[in-house]
Amino acid sequence: MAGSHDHVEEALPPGKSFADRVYLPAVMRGLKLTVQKFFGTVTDKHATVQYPEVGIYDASEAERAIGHPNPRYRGEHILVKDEQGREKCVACLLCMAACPALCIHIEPEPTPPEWGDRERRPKVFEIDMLRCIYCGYCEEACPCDAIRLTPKFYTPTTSRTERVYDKERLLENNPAAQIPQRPAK
Amino acid sequence: MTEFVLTPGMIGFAATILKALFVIGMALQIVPGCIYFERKIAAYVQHRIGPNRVNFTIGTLRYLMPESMRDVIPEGLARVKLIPGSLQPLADAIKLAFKEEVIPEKADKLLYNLGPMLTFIPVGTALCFLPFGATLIVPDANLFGIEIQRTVIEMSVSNVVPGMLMLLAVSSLGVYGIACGGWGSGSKYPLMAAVRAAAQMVSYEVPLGIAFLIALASVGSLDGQEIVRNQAETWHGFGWLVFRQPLAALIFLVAMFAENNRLPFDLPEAEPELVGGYHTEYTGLKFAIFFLGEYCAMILMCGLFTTLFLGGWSLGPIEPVEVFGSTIEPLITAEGGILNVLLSVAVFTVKMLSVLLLQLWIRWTLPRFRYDQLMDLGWKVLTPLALANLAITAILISKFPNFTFFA
Amino acid sequence: MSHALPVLGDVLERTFSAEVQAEIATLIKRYPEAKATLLPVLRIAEREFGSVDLGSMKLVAKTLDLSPAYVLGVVTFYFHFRRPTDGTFVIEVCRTLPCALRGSDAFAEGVAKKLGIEFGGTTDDGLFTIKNAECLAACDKAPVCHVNAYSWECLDLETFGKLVDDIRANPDGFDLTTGRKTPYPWRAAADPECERTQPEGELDPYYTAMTHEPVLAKRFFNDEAASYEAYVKDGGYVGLKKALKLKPEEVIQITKDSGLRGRGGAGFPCGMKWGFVPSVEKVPGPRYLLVNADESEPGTFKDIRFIEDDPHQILEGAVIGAYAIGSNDIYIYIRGEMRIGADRLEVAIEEAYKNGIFGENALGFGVRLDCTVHRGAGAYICGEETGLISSLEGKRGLPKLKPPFPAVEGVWGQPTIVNNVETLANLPHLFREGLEWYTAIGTPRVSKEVAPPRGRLGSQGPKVWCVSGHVNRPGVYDVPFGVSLRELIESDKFCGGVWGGRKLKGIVPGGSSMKILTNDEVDCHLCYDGVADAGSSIGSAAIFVFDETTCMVNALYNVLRFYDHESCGQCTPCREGAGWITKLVGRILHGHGTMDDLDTIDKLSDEACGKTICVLAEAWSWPATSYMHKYRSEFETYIKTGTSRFAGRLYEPLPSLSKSAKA
Amino acid sequence: MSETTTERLEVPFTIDGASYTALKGETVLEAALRNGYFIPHYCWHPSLSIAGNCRMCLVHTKPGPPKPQIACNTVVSEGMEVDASSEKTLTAREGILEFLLANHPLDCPICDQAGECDLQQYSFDHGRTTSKFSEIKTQRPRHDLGPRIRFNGNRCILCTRCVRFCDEVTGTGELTVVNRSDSAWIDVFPGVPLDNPLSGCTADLCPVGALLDSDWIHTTRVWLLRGTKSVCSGCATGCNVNVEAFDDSVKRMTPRENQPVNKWWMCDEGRDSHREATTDSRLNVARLDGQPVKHQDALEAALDLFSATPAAKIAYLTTGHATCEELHLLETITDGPGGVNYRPDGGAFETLDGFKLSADKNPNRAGVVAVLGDVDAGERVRKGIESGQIELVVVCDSQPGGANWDEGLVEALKGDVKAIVISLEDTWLAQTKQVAFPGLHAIEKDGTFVNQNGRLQRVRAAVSAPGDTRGELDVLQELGRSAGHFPRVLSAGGVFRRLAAASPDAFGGLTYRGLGAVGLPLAGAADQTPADKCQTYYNAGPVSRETRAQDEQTRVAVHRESPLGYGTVRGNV
Repeated sequence: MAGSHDHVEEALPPGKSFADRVYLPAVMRGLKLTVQKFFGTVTDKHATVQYPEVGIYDASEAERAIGHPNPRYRGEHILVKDEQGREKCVACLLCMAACPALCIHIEPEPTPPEWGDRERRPKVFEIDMLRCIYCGYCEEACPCDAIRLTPKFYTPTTSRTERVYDKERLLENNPAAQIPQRPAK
Repeated sequence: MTEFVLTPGMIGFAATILKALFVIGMALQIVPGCIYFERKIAAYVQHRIGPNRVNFTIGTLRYLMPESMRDVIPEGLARVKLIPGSLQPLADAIKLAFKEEVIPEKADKLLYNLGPMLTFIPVGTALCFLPFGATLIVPDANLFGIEIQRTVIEMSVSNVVPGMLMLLAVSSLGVYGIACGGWGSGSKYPLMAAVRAAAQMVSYEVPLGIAFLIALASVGSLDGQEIVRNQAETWHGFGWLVFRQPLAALIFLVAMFAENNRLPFDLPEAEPELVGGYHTEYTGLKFAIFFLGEYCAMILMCGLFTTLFLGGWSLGPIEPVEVFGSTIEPLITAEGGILNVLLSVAVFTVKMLSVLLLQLWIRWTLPRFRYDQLMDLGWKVLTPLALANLAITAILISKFPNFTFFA
Repeated sequence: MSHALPVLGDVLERTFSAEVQAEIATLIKRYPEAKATLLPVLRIAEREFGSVDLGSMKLVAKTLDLSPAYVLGVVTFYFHFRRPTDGTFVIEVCRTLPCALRGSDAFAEGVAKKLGIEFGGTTDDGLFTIKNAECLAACDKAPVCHVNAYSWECLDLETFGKLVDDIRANPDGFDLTTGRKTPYPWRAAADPECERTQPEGELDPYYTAMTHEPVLAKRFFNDEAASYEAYVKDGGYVGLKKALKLKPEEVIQITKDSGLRGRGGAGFPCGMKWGFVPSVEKVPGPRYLLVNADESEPGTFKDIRFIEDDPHQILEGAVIGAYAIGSNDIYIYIRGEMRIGADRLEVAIEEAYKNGIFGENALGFGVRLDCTVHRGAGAYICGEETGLISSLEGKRGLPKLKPPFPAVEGVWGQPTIVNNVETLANLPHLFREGLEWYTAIGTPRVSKEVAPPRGRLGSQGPKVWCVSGHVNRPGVYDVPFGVSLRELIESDKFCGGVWGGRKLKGIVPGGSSMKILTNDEVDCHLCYDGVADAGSSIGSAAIFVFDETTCMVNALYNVLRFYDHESCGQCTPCREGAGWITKLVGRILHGHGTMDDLDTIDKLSDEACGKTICVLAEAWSWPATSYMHKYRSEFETYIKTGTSRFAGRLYEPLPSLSKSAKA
Repeated sequence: MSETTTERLEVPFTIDGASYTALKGETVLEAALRNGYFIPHYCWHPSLSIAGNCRMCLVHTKPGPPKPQIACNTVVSEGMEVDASSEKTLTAREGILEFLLANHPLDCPICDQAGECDLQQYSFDHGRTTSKFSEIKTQRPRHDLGPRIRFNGNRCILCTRCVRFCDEVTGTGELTVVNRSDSAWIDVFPGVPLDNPLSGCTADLCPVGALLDSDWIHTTRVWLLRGTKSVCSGCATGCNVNVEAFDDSVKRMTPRENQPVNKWWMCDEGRDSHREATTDSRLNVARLDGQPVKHQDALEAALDLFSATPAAKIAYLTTGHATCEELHLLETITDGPGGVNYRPDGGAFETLDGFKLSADKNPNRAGVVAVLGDVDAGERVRKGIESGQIELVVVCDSQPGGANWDEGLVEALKGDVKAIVISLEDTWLAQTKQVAFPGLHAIEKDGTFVNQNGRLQRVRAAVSAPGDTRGELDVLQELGRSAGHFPRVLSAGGVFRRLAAASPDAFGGLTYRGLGAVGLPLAGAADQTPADKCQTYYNAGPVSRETRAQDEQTRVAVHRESPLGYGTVRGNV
């Protein structure tokens, strides 16, 4: 149990000196640190980017090595295309089943007969980005590598409907297409 | 023509209303500021920017100018922000005010609605007993045919003699609001938060009260003004209890954090464990009132700490007369004079805000305690220490009644 | 592997003429239900319309009151029907292992080259179609091909080229029967000169009763011997007469005592099998005796000799069997490829009808006894007892679930006995010469007490062996049980040793489904127990020999390809496993194998064995595992280098075949 | 099959050491399934002959040979020890599954069987995680076998259930296996498609996704479907069905087992019957003098009309599609004569195993007789209207396509007689008469039907009605309430209780809840099978479909009801 004495002892800071046990010097050190950080921020620079005025793909920001998203960052989705430029998705609805936020809505339809290589594709593929929690389960559930989460940071919009991405938008949702906007000088 | 006479009663009555408005007004003004600074400090400590969107710009000033002169301000300059994000608290307030009120289906309606009120009312009441400035003396005068009788106005909304005791009594009622809100929400997380809050506040009430007692005992008065004066008059103005009773001051400070549910003792609101704490199920104005009550409680406690341990409104060794010089009319600068009082209020506010700043500072520095650690600290460390301190103080007072260390 | 429906033409409107309808009506009378005549009627349709296309299928379905889909299913199960795209002359070249061992691969390539078409294709003039055939039962005379089901044997490309030219010169009047050759008449019997002395001081049970007089094969390779008169002159139908004097139970008992074991492959005691037929009180209704003349195990060519050269021997045995089990109907199920054999059987049956052996008052007993030849249509699995029953019933030749066993519930739900041709051919001799004479031949049973399956049932009676592959004198040998396998191969009195003076690499002792025996293991005695002790089985007594140059990967692929093609597709493990293992070995053969594949062969075989309705899964997993284990280093080398010593060829051909053959 | 065995002796035997009893002559698989012990299998089906070709049900038996035996063809002998879960049996099973999957494409994402596929289920339960197979898979064709069934050869495991169904149940024999070895597949004779009245059952029988109902494929996934145990309203057979819906629209109807009624089957016509509920010609809105109005307005007008007319002057007209409850209400609230319209007869079909597809296309003709007794086709109503004795007619027409009243009656109705119409379709009556309410289709309403053999079965609402439709039960009770017949509006069950009390001869002793999933026979009915004999141990569809249906976890996961009861998070997912 968490309340057992041993456990508590173990969780205490390792120091056993009086100063450690009084805890106040550590508090003071902590306060000193935060104050340093505080003034450091005031005088130096912020770790954040003025998004969306400054694009996160802005090269200059990347050079400064801050504000550039980690490639493993889970941002907006993209529907992957195959060699012929058609969606890879076969509308298996597994992402829909895996989605904990219920933000994916798919309606399958048979493929045109000339496709040949598969039988079904999505007629409607919608992701409600406002509901999405960017957990990446859809990506994991996808058996065809048809849906991916890109590092693309979401673009602010002024209406909710704009945040419901349809199939065409998801197919074109290339992170490289997110053009950086510099703040006007 | 009968001369209109302003009796001390009438003046006092009017002054009380004005003081009440002032206190509430101040509190309500400090809260948004506090929120803004809290966010800003948090951001800066974390190398972020913080709120910077909602604010006036220099360009806003154009709207105050005649149309022909608007071009005076160049476009570049017009974009410069005046205190970036400064209007964020206003935006928050508007948002909260217009948010839909949602009452959970399984909530106990009465308790649910009572919760925020019970949080705010005791704090508001307690603020009345806080001495926030030097005593104002309205001299006998005849202004524009109105006879004014000499009136002594204490700079606290209510100047009952055991004011500090009242304050202590009333401020501890705040926990009822939290308990009501937590229970009334009909949800398990608020309930757990409420239980935690109740236990925590009851626990820390003990060292807080004892530290309080030490301060009172050291001064020998329950009157707030008397406590401040005592500190100002001892040790050439340096007789602040923080120097005379440092341990008690520390205990009070720590207990104060716990009473206010502030980090590192914010277990009733621990987000990772309890979603939002006791106000999880609240939205809109009820949530705002909870929020307000919480911040007012912070202001109250900081004021109390200022009063008890930091010499209240007194400027320390400096006499206000020295500040203003003797050139100004004694009515204004002398003790009880209006400038003197204003200065003292300013001093009090600055001290109080400093303590408030400390609270914010601590919040972004220390991690949250575990609940058992919290209880250990309260009962096993602070309470015995406070008791010991009290005992020693009591013995010293009884043995050396005139020992200057205390008096 | 074709994975589309064979080209079956259009659904043309067709009708049978009145004569054909009458013919079909007569045919239907020979079977208890009309459905059973499906294969014969399809043959008639093939004859009438030149091929079995969708239109004729629909007509047949209408004639026999079946659903067209059913007929389609049956037709696509069998591979021997003529397709609408086939030319006038369908040339089927045997590519199965025993033939391949004697050069059929090179021959087939030459044929394709000569005709200028791929296998399965038809020449532009519509004259020739070449197809792969599965074992045509002339392994000793390889390379061999069938032209419109007439066998052309001991071919070389020169002869074949001449044949093609002759046909082209005179497509209408060409006599296809001229291709038949019997070049090795002496091979029918053991050399009468051969003397074997009992090894002194040794009590070898296998040699206690050796005889050198050919019994079963005595009248082979003699065109005059097939007639009824010749047969009676040689002592035919004497055994039958003797048997008829006994009660059926006594006949069964004598058969049991004789230790006659089924010669088809499993070696189940014949008398015991007859004994399983329940009494009429228990199961009323007719009993059926089916003669399994569907000899299609690669390497086996003994039954065709009985059928073509001595059909009355089979008929006599069949009548004895029918008498023993109380059957009034004998059906001889013969391979579709054995057209001449079927014709000769028909002739023999006709003679038997005339001489009162069959008919309404058969043998003067006042009971009806009928015998019908039923031609299959090219499916190896119909040689399996229950597959044969299914096929005879006019269905896809799918083996049936056991239980119920055929002896209790067989064809048309009635007690049925299925006996191999050679088994039945033993019976006339048994009853003519008596039990003592019979049991003196071969190796006696060791102990009556020990129960099957390892019960030392002994191997009694005369036996015919088919030897093919890399030996100097391949052929049919009537040698009693007990001779040493090595002696049979290497003795000058028999096969004359491995050809070209090469070393022996291995011998498959009982048809391609049996496990291979390496050079070290071939000292076993040729009898059921002796070969079993060596780790294989006598099977259908089809012995083929690999010389030292043989590539075992190639050989295994050839075997597996056959079984993949012939799996009926019913049971999951066999259907999928045969295809899988064939693809796998084929991959090794093409140089893309990995060492893991060898383990996979093992696991696959293990998982398929014993889990199917019939034993076809064993038939491909036994060779697979035994070839792989016994010649593992060869497989490993192949995988490592991507090819065999002989650049992927099955074996190194002899410089000249004619020189080494002691013809 | 053991059903034909006259002796019902019980034979003790054990499976994995646990004791069970089998009936004499029963196979191991049957006995195990009947005792609730599941042995995986594909090709075996209780209504079909034993093919024994899938080899999935391999078990070891003692006494028995050392090699495994197929449980579907091994008859239980006394004291037999069946080993169905030892290491060697499981290894054998794994091996079979690996073989099955060798040439089976791993296209579950686009396979509409996924989620109720036995191959998937068994692979999950018994299969290996990896396969040794690294060759190129065999390709087999994909085409339509008939108007309803699409065949995907690559997925076929050649269990031949479909072939045997067409041979042994429908007797039409359209299907066959063509070719042999691993290039075999199921096919039809060119030009003779699989087009028998029960062809949809082949898709149900198919344990994998080889045969699929082309009617609903590529529309949704099976795990999203929510089944409702109801009864088909297509004909008087009254097949027990699962009405499977997603997003509040019926995606398909699949049969449920009910031995005396429909065995395991249902006809293609019945499978399509839910489409009658989504036609354009449906009446979706209440009408007052032909104009669309709110339900409440129409109801007030109807109440005025109803209360202004003496009960004796009110007649009713109904159809063979009305539930027993509606019939009872009609009879109760009116005192005048009644008339019933029946749909004309359609095609009938009888399978070799005795499943009868009725020519009578009225699901509740027997119910009309049981509730209303002797009632004609509206002759008395016509006379009443013509003689002026009838002033108001309550028309309850839930027949898809609209009831086809007699010409004389139509003429009479076209006159001045007032009418309150509750109609499924937007008929001329609904458009021209005083008040019209939209009616419900059988997939939208609760109630009971009596099938041709006198079996009383429950219909359950599977989807909600379109628009503002309240349904017959509601409207009729509102009318009856205004006349003081009922104190309050009851559910279908409540009305049934009143019906049972009112007609004790036919419905005596029956309770709505007691009807359960398979219904109960009316007194004196031809079919007197008790409920516990209606279902065997074997379900109608693939084994995994039933598993899915019983899996409450799946249900909750799919529909995501808020644990605090705040409602469904998002209705259409």
